Amino acid sequence: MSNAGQKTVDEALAREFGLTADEYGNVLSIMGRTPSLTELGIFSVMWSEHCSYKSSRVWLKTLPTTAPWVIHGPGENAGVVDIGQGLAAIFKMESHNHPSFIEPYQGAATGVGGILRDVFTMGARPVANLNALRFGDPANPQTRRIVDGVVRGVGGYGNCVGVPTVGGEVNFHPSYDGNPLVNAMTVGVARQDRIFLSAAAGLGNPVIYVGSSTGRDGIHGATMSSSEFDEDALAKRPTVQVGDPFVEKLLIEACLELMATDAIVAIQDMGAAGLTSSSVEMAGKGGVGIDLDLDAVPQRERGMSAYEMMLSESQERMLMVLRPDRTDVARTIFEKWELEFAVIGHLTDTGRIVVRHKGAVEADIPLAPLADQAPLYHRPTAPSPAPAPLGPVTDPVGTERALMHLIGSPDIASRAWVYNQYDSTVGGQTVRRPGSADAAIVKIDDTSIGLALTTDCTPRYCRADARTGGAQAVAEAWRNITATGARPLAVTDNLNFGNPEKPEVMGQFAAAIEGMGDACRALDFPVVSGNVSLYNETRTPDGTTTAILPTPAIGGLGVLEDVSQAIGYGMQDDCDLILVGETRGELGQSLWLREIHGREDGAPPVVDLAAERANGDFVRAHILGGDIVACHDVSDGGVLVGLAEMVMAGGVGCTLVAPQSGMRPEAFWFGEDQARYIVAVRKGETFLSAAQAAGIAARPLGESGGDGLTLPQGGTISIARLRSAHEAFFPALMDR
Amino acid sequence: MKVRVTVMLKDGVLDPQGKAIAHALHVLDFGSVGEVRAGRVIELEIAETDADKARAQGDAMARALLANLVIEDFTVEVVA
Amino acid sequence: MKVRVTVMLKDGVLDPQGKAIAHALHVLDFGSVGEVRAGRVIELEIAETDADKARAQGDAMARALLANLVIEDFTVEVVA
Amino acid sequence: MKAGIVVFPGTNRERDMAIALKRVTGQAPAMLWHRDTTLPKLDLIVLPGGFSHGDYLRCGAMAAHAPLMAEVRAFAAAGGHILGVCNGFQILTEAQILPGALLRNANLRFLSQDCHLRVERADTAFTRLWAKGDVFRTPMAHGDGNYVADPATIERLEGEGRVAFRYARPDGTVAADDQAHNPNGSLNAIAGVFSENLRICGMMPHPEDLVDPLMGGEDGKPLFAGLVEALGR
Ligand SMILES: Nc1ncnc2c1ncn2[C@@H]1O[C@H](COP(=O)(O)OP(=O)(O)O)[C@@H](O)[C@H]1O
Ligand SMILES: [Mg+2]
Repeated sequence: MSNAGQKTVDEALAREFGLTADEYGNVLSIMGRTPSLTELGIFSVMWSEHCSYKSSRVWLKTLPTTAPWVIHGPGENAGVVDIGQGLAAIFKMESHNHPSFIEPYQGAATGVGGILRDVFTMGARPVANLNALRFGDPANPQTRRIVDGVVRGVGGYGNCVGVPTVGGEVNFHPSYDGNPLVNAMTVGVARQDRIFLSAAAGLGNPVIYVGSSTGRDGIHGATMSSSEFDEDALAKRPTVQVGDPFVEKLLIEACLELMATDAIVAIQDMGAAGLTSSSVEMAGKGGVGIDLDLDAVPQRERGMSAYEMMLSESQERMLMVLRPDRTDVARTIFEKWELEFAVIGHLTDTGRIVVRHKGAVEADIPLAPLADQAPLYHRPTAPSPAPAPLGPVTDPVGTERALMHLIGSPDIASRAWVYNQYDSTVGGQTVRRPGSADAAIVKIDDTSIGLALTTDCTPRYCRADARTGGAQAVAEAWRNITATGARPLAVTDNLNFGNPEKPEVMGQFAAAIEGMGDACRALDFPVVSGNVSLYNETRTPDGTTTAILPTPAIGGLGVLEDVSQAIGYGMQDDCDLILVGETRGELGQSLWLREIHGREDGAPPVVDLAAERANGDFVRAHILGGDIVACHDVSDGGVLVGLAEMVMAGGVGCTLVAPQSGMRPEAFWFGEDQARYIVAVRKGETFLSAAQAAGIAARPLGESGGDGLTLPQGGTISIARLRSAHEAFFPALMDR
Repeated sequence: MKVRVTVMLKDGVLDPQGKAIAHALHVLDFGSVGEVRAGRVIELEIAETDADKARAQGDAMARALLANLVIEDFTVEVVA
Repeated sequence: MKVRVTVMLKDGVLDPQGKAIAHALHVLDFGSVGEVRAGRVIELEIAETDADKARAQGDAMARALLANLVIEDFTVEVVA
Repeated sequence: MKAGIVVFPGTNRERDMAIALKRVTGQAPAMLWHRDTTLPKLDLIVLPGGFSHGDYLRCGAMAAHAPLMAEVRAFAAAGGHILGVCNGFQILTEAQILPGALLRNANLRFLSQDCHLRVERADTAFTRLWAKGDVFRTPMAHGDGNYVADPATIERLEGEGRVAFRYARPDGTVAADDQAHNPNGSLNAIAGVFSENLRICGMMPHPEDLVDPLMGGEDGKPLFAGLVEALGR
């Protein structure tokens, strides 16, 4: 067997490739000989954290993944749920954190490209993108550069492929200084009877490569994203992957055109570890063997070795198994779209992957043990100490000043600077754009169906108490969907954590998953797809390592049978304003505490899942019944920030009544108690009695009207003043 | 003096733009065209009379802003 | 041969990119920078051994596609 | 009115345009492929928005050379009506069917937001359902919408009344140097122009994305309804 590489394969090289001594020992016993360089490469990427989920798998298994409306849960390229009328929503979220630190524009752009492929590979036309972003301290000079590149990259790719970017979130925290998070989510729609899976089948069937040609891009990206960053990371980086959204757009159209025929047996995008993971997974899932002939692979660069081709992460490529008699139909379609189309192999009954290049066998690996004997770790977990409850705090600034400060603070300030760089209307189906509703609403063309989409996570809660934080992230996504009138169906997740070899990080991970699972079960909101990103740490020159805040980002999807029933949070004139849900005045981990006192402590707000469900079901029923004309969930910054957001979005003011008696004003106005909604209704009395009859806590907040926000003690803040405070942060940071 | 900074993608880095231009030129019947690489050029007036100093400034500006050294290379010429 | 086509906005056409770059350079304390103009450069491999012919081809491609003569000027050099 | 929409590789707003046209005409427009060499019988050709050829090199530059563009040119010469929106406008300028060019937005960022347009004349097939001076809201979504032309061309366009739309404040006042209301920095706040015979209109914003109350309003609908009136249902 030729060993195209110059390097000797041994344990030291295996370690360089990210395998442990034990893992390498396992490779030797599976192979019964020293593997070739290409074989070692294949093992190392397939057994990397990124592809094998070796640290997370045991925990992921505990998440609820089923419901009557779930068509495909985790395990496929993306999750699939029934949205009615014979249609399915197909969606997933994925991270591109490490690449976005190295090259923010391309890192973010290729992140969007990758998640799009996961969705259209299943037969769905992508209808919406979202993006959950976490950046370092705004005061850190690097932050500005990273924000600029990431936002341009997300927009640059999404705008060009013509999928509207309709929502997302942005947080800032110093823990992300050397390790920003870029989590991209795509939602697509397909007919339920035309969903494509990746399990290969049919002895002798051709294996087809389509899309862009292969270069030496991002070799070992998968193993890199599975190890923490050190000061050498920037120097060691592989050739950065550059995205070509134009080719992606052609690939979407060509694949969907081919999918309208009966040519495809199986299809899979080439994501991390490109040709290796796609071919191994397709063959593995189908229980067949696969022979690849690398001479046939379209190549962008001269002299590429088998190792390089198998590990390249060049973008915009897909692998398909076709019915042999339909190969020409497929070729014609891809030629029309001016994309590469090459038969690079066929299926066998050997149960092995055999890779040939220039007349030599470069790899010959049994597929079953490659999958079954992939490492699986029960890593030790250490619980984080329970946060001390927040003691008494003073209010040094008063209600009005605190409000003005909060609405201009980094985590609450208007995100318009970000989402105005994203085409949110292309497709002509965007019913609610960013900044107008708690979840974006996208209509399905030619139907009355609307999808409600959101991403949520409050990492500061997760750090204080990961279990509560995990549950809160799911609950907030559910609440955001509910607040539009939609019925929450399912979630995708992106679990961003530090180094899993540290017991305290693994403890956070485990607890967050437990919390998520609790919430998903209580809310009938199963997890249908997701992604894990570990080793999000930065090693500083003095040798200390800092982990990011635990960030289990949740992407939620809900459905409206009649999209015209969707509502937003823009304040409407002449309404009574009512707060649904109980207020205890929880200031622990609140933004008020952080922004006014500079403190990040106390326990996060309690997540009462029964109350969450009861309050949400009540609110949704009254939205669909037409009683509620505007609705906003209460989250970061509490009730008063929520009211100010409604006023700014609707351009209609409000006059507020005194807070709950017996509660300090700052606790009432800025506490972040969960399970609450601010609703605007035409008939306050009727609504309040309905709430009482249903056993739902509800209290009047005031009424809408006028062109300012009038506080109970009398001061009125004009809408113009609110807006200028709200809108200043991003331009001041970015447009210097 | 006038300095010209030319910024090109590094060898091996995919150049979608160059690829698309090559394709368009073929469609326009410029069949003799092989590889095409697209880059940027930035011409800067610098208040400086010494050519070496002007070049050094161009170099510094390229590193600081004009080129993205992760994926791009640059050259600096003094043109006037 | 390798031909380089450099495309710049015509004098008198406002160059938003150049202006933004100048501003950014000033923020970065490159105070000596005056006017900045941004343009494109396209490097083309041409299957041609005669420099004059290669140049003529570059010229034809610039006119046909690479430059928009309504707003842009171009120059062609044979670089290798 | 029989309308045809030209699709180039990378075009991405053809569906939006088809939906809008169908809404006002009741019939689906013909979708035309850039490599076609003949046109069906049409009353209106639309070049829709998107990123033809990835917007690489210059927006619209490569599409302007598509085989079908020869037919589009002939259609124009024969007095046909053509609407170019966003990338379609860029293609029309690159093909020199309309004057001027579209440069990068003044702030060098892609801008996706609502803007207001003032209708500069109402005696065209595109604007007949408005009155001169009317203002309507429409989304825009582009990175290169900064209209420029040499002074002589601008003078001619202005003199001949060939400015179709200008970016304006909601009250109809125009201030070319007010970045909030002339967001991409266009000369004279020009958002759209006509050909000499007023039968070809190019514009940057997307009226086709605002023809349905569900999507936030019908402010863009008069353009399409007016075309139907002028060219027949
Ligand atoms: N990265 C982003 N991309 C697109 N839209 C975003 C992004 N970040 C925030 N948004 C949008 O800005 C609005 C405000 O965001 P946020 O305060 O996080 O909303 P909420 O508190 O309702 O979840 C929402 O409509 C959200 O979708
Ligand atoms: Mg929220």
